[in-house]
Amino acid sequence: MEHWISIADSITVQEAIDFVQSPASGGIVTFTGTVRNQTQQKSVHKLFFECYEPMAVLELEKIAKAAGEKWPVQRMALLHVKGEKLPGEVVVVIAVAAAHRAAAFEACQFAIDTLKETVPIWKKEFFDDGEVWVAAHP
Amino acid sequence: MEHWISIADSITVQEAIDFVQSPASGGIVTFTGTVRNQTQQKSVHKLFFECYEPMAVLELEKIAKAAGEKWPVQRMALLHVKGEKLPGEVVVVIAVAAAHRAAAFEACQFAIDTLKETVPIWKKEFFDDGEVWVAAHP
Amino acid sequence: MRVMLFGIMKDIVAAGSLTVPEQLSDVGALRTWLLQEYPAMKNLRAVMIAVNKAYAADGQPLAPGDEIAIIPPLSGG
Amino acid sequence: MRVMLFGIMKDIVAAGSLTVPEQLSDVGALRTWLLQEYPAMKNLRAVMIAVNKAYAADGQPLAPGDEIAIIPPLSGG
Repeated sequence: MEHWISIADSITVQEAIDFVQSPASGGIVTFTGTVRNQTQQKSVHKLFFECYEPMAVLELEKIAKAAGEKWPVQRMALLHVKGEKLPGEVVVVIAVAAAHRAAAFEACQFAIDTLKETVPIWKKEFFDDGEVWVAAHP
Repeated sequence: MEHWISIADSITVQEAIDFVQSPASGGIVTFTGTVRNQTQQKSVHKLFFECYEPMAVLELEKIAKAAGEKWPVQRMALLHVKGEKLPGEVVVVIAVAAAHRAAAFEACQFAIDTLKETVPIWKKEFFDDGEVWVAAHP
Repeated sequence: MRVMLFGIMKDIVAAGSLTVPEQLSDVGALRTWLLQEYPAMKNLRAVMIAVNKAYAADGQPLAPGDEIAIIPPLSGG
Repeated sequence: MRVMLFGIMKDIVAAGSLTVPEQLSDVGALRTWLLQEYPAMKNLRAVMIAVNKAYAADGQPLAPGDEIAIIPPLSGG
């Protein structure tokens, strides 16, 4: 299973699809996360993503490896941004190509669910009246 | 729930994502089907998609409506090609935007599964030694 | 009555459409008539009939002016 | 020993990294020391500690030269 991992200032769905696509694959599933303009009724002006980059890359590698062992997937791309982002901008993209679509759906959902649990990246939200590290407190 | 349905000579994932994306959505799931270069160990040169277009549009509308009733999705795009396609080319794209990713995954998988069962489109595969309407015979 | 044909049904009938007897009063009667005239249809995995762009059960009556289409096994997506 | 800080841990310590006593022999001892020095950590949902870029259990020994990072609750994706 081939995979591509990238943590960059800016990412696109198209580059992820371009990597995973091949004439041998029957289906590609992608998940794209964007910056929401609201959190709990409060308007979000911007986000800042901090990243422990060398460890984040290793954790993304583990996700790709685990997905490749659990499902017959052909190619995967796992991309995440770092730095400042505005509402509507893309912050994460997972793309999975497989011969059969059920495997692609399951591997893609597994990858984004696991990324949120294990990859050392932190998001700060900026509101009118202050800023907060997301999910830090119970 | 806003949706966009299109049956065209050529479609892209990006146009589907551009339609469903909004600063209010937290996640977008897409399914992209491409032409495989092999079927049962036989090399596929090209495909031809025939479409009963006015009914296909109505059936795609039904899928969007049913998905919108079953899951809290915000926007959906359902695109399918007609005519001749070569290996690697995109033949179908489903894109679903939702506030929460589980709903987007489920609605996207429902849409592609249902499309294959109900939308009047037929695929002919061209091999070295002949051609066949896919899945016509048991 | 004129009937639209698609996919492998065009090959079986060797035409893009077909004129069927006016006295076929419902979808089931049309289906029976088609199977008699074109026995190759029996080898298909399934055949549905659409009336006015919606799948129709065998009991659905056919009226003049209906848009009728024979829907062989689907393979879109 | 130097410890890397991220996210809200930077705010709590008011620094990007921290030097901790050499005699903290394992991850659990480091955790206990941090909670004593920075009680605001007790309000966090969870804090993990990574050694050499991998999550480490409290029993894992710390050795000179280890790359140590405090990992407050994640919010990527």
